[in-house]
Amino acid sequence: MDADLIVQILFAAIKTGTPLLFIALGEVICEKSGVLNLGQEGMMLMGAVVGFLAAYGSGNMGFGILAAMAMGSIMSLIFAVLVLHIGANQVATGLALTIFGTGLSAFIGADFVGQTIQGFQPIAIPLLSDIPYVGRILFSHDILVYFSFFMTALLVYVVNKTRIGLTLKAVGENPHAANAIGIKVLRVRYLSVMFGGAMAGTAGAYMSLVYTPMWVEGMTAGRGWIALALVVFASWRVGRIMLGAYLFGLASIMHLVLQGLGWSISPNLLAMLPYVATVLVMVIIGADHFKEKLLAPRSLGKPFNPRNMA
Amino acid sequence: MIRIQARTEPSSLMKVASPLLAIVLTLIFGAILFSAIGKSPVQALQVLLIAPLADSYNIGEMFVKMGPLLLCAVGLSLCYRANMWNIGAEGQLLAGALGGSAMALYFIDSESTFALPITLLAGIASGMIWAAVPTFLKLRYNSNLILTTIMFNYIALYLLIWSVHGPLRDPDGYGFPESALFSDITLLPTLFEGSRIHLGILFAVLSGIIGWFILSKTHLGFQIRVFGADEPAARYAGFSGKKLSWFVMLFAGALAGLAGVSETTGPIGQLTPNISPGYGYSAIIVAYLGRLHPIGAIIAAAFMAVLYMGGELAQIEMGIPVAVISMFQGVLLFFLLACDFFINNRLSLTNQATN
Amino acid sequence: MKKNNPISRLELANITKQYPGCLANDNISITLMPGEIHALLGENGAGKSTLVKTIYGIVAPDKGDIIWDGKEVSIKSPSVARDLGIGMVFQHFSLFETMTVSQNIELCLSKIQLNKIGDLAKRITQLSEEYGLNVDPNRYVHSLSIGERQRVEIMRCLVQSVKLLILDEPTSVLTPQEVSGLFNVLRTLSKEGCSILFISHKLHEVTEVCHKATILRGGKVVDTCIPSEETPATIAKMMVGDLADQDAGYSKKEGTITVFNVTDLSLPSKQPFGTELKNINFDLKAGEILGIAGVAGNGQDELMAIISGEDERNVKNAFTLGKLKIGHLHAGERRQLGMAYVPEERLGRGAVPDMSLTENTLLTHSTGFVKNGLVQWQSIKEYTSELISKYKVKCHGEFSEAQSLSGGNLQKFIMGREIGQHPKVLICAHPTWGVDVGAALAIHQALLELRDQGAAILLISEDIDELFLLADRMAAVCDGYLSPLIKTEETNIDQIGQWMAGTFINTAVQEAQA
Amino acid sequence: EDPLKVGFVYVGPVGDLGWSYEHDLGRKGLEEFFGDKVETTFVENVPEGADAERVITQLAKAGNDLIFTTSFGFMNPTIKVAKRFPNVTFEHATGYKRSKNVGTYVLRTYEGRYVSGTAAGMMTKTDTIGYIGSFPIPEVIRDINSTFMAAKSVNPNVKMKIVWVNSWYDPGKETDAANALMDQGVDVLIQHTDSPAPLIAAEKRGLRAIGQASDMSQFAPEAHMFSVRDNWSPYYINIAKAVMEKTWAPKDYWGGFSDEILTIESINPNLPEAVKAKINSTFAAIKSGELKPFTGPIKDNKGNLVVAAGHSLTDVELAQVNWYVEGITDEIPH
Ligand SMILES: Nc1ncnc2c1ncn2[C@@H]1O[C@H](COP(=O)(O)OP(=O)(O)OP(=O)(O)O)[C@@H](O)[C@H]1O
Ligand SMILES: Nc1ncnc2c1ncn2[C@@H]1O[C@H](COP(=O)(O)OP(=O)(O)OP(=O)(O)O)[C@@H](O)[C@H]1O
Ligand SMILES: [Mg+2]
Ligand SMILES: [Mg+2]
Repeated sequence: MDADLIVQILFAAIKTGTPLLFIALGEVICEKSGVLNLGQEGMMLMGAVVGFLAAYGSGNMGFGILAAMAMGSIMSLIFAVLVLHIGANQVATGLALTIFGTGLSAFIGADFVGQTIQGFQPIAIPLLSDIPYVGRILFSHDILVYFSFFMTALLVYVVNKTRIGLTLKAVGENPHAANAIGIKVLRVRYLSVMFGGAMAGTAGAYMSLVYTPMWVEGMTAGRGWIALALVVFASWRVGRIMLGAYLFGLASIMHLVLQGLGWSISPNLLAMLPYVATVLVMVIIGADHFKEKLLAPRSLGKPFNPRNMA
Repeated sequence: MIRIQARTEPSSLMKVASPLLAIVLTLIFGAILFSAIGKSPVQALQVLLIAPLADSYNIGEMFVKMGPLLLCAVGLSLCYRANMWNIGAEGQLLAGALGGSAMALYFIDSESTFALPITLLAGIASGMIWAAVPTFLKLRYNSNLILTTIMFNYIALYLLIWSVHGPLRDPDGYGFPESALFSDITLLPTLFEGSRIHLGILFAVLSGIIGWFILSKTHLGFQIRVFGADEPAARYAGFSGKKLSWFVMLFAGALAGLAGVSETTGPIGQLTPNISPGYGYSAIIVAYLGRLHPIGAIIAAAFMAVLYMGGELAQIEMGIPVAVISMFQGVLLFFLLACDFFINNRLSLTNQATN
Repeated sequence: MKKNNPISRLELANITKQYPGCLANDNISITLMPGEIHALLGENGAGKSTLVKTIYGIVAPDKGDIIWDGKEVSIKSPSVARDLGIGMVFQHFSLFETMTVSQNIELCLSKIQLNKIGDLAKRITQLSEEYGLNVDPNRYVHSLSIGERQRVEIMRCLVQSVKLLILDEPTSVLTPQEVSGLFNVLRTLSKEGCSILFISHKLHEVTEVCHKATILRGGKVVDTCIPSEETPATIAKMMVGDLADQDAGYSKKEGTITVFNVTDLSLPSKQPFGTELKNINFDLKAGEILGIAGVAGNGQDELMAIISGEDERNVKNAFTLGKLKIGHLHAGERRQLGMAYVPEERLGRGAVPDMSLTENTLLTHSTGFVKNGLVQWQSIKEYTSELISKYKVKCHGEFSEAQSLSGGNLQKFIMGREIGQHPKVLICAHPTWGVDVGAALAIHQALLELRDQGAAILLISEDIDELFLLADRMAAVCDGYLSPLIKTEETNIDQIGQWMAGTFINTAVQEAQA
Repeated sequence: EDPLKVGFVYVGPVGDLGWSYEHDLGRKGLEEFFGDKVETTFVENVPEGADAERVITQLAKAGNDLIFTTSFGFMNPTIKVAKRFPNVTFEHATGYKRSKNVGTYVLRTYEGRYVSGTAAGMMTKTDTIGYIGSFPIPEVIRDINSTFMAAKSVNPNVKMKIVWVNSWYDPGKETDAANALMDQGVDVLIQHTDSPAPLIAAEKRGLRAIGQASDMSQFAPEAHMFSVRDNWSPYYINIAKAVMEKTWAPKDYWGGFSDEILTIESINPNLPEAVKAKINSTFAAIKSGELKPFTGPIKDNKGNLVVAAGHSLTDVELAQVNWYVEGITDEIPH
């Protein structure tokens, strides 16, 4: 393998990892507030289809992305109402959201399967993209990839350095205590869940507007689930999510690259790679019980009703 | 004004009524949706719910569809009762189909009367193995069961595809990714002439009854219920969480495996890359709709089977896209979860203003 | 104090709060002056916490007005309360363990307040010296002791210069020595004009610091008094009405043979912020009650969990029951050998909330009720109704769900269930916590009866008075260490209080090293 | 007289712009040709498992006289249902099992692939062409060989890289595969999958690709060289006519350039004249029967002589190709 090929592969890993990065950034905020949303796949598909339709109809890509974000948030709002207000089981509601989103997106998008649009063109950032190797890996992407860099940096800052981050952590650790000191727990959770929805919608739009760019039923192909695993992998740290997303991106294109290089391993077995890698990662992370308990938001998955204070 | 009030005791009426109410609400949602896309809601609902039961062939097909859903749902009901979030019925089903088919192909020239039972056992064992690995990883390495079981669904799928392209491919099949047709000796007997209802359906109903018996009559079932409802109490009482986790997961894996092998040795008759149109995922909804009660699952599975077939018929007769079905499933689950709110709460009329 | 001062700090008028099936506050009216330390007294469940939560905006009252500094206000949420200048220290702390002290405090402050304060850490250190609170702003809360955590809670109120400080049972988690430190802070605050609403069950404390007291019973104000003019006994009379003759001491007994022995038990904590058990040794004799005192969070939960087997780690030779090593057995097997437990948490641990009493009997009592793996529901049902009538458990019947019972009645049921298995050893935590006087009496009697039948009882409690009442021998835990054992007659509250604060630890460590 | 009722079973969505889309165009062509003498119904997205048999049954029960099942996985269900409905005529695409009332039909896609290979061999500057495979079934293996032999005939230095994506239609994966190939020096892409994604990927990089199954020129105005289009309607019309006239008999039909079931569409004007000319001449030679791609001597990549000199593979032999020709360095995977 020559350096050029490695550069290309890393470039592709970033591209492939970007939708994972978006969803995982949204989900980590959601989980930091104590809510486990398994509806990623459904929100992402809805974002993909609505983003595509909006961009297709208006001819404006930016509008497509905004529409996808809005759709993701609306989907997550359904989840939020059921889970936060009605107190429904988070696991079951999340699954329902995924099933619903899968069906609804296929339904809405049926007439648009196979249509394509002109996706975003890559923008090489002046100067930065001239850095040898790194420039081509990092700074010759399309605008959504830069947006994902920006969001990661923003969230690393917000989560670690600001009061918003502190509040989020408080709500996720102990919602009763947070409520007692005057934090509006449900409001924080609503916003977090909806932020998660918006990011999942963005991830969907990335799939249908940039990556392919077209709409296909079920085009997210399980990325939502991998992103959930990524959050565990990153032990709820924003910075590490980026690293994880790119590693997973790499794992999911590696089997194609290796085939091209003439490896004669069954493509079916190679295609298992990202899933097997996910399991291995979870085993490695989980093996340290103590650490995981320390890092996971303590109220994750547990309902909170401000009127039932202990 | 109308106000939400917590009930002093959960309503046992609502526990039963909630799924029914959810179904009614889903149908209303459906009617509105069909009107919106310019289809007659009355006709659509007729095609969706009545037509699948219109003649004996269709009723038979409903049972065929119900079998794998029910087998998976009974296992999942027990898992969820024990708070084991097994989303892996799909993978366990595929593993069962794969393992069972390998055995059926081994018996392809056999005359042995044990061929069928051994094939079924191979399917069951494969499903159990596929459930066992995530269980082990959870208990030993604390890995998230939801995620590992989902990953195992994908891994099982690729393993299955690999097998039909490789070791299990029909040598006389012109290289197409399918196994040879199984010999009659390893096919599940059909129960009625002219229909596809096979022995697997009986297994499914039986599994519902066994599941019910375990949960309500045995000490083991009691421990499962306690473990799921209140883990600290189970630990306090000295019930072994590990043992219970293993039991429900292996039970679910066995049933899902049986579902898989019953599909390949039943209506399909060979191993193909497309064994399941997502039975393992739909079974999650069936389990919930059946109130995580194995007998409830029987009714819920029948309903879901009707909905599936109705979706096919609606496409043939009215040109309604099949995606409607998974949308309905999602909506149904939403409504069900929302209606469950009223098990512990009620609406009351008050003439007093609240602050 | 008379109502000659024109403006009261806080006035509650006819506060009423109805919970499903329970009228928690019934037309309560109270007035609080600036600088006044006001005690809120009453039995468990009298409605004290509900009332203060109303003031703090956590509970919305059904009826009634709150007047703050002469103006009617509506306190919709804790943030409104904080803005008015109301601070509260909860019965169960509301700190974030994974954050530092100053982060915890920062979260309670608005942007404006933060800006006004400037350097928060400096301010904390400064206040800390001023009031003698000794709080380090940079430490993580999980590394703090219970007493220190409470000081953080108080500090949270101090940094925003509260005008009313509410303390809900602040002393139940403190050693006697820490309590006097707290009182000094309260007196200082009072002198500065801060009003204090103080909830406690410890009447001598009330007579010591409070200017005024309001006594609640069944959600109603039944009396008010000037504590300095009363004695604990007279206040108790007001609190419980005619039932106040429970103080009869019980005779102490000496145990016979050792039935249960703990040898060199050392165990790191399983939970991130738990307590490590350090070289614990004791023996438990047939026919005695061994009491273990200690402030919550000093290893009691861990000790109980490892003895019961809920903590599944193998401690090989640490436990001996009779002549049998049982440290490697599962919880279920230990039960089979004659161990029984009454946990602190009765709903959710001792009983499954949404299961019937019949099912809750089966929870721990399966001997004789399970044949070939099948449950004999009929016989359990009959046995359960016997339990209900024997222990006078108030409920609709054996089919009632556990969560529909009041705390005391559920506790009687659990006691009955465990005693009904004729255990050789009973481990019992906080048996009367949150239980009313009548039920407490019944529970005490049941324990003593079991002791007299020859069972060995380990009684873990935070309530020193109860321990002195029931225990034949006593010890205290602190930071995972167990103090020496001593006969109850040979010790006093002062010594046990010292032990709870850990004065024995140095000797314990030396002994261990020897 | 009653119209002839014709049912179609599709494995994918009609909007996939590939396989199912072309079958549906065939159905529309049928309707157009016969007007109200036919009545057609279709079911899309039919999974190839146990449900297929029911869907085919439902179509038969609904009174269809002729049913086309258009994916390989429908083979055994079609045979089973046909047994129960002896008066209904069934036509199954790409399979090999026939019976009294089941015929099969298949495309000589290798003919189109030979043209693709020729053009790719001429166009590649890196001497590396890329092939995106779906599943390693005989049709695809055959086409890979055809492509490579054609490329080699015009460019002796040519190499071919093959990537399998395990799907007929997965734009995401097809994009990844296209990029992985282009990263490794491929500058002409040939795809045996149905979405236009590889063309779009090639367009982005200024490289070349060839459309599959339908006319895909719109997706990549610059990159698109030409499309090899499946054109089902002549066949569907013939079969319907035969059923109406009661002359239908089960056959194993192989259709290619010569009967216009397979066509070359939208040759990009931006191609060099020589390439355009070669495309047209190769097409004409195959169409006339003058050029038969699988004519010996052909050696496989292990050195065995698999087609004797002078022999052209028969249809039955073509259906069983399970080797790579000499020069392909990969092995056929499982
Ligand atoms: N995309 C990025 N841009 C800039 N800095 C980054 C980026 N990703 C990670 N970092 C750096 O990595 C460090 C680790 O990030 P991370 O979010 O894991 O913070 P943490 O403090 O370790 O964990 P926690 O979020 O749990 O407090 C950050 O301090 C940040 O400086
Ligand atoms: N959220 C709630 N829902 C229903 N009932 C409640 C709720 N909170 C409290 N109660 C009931 O209201 C009554 C008053 O409770 P409260 O907590 O105010 O008592 P308290 O005087 O503080 O008791 P303690 O001394 O045990 O702290 C009790 O009977 C309690 O069971
Ligand atoms: Mg209280
Ligand atoms: Mg109390």
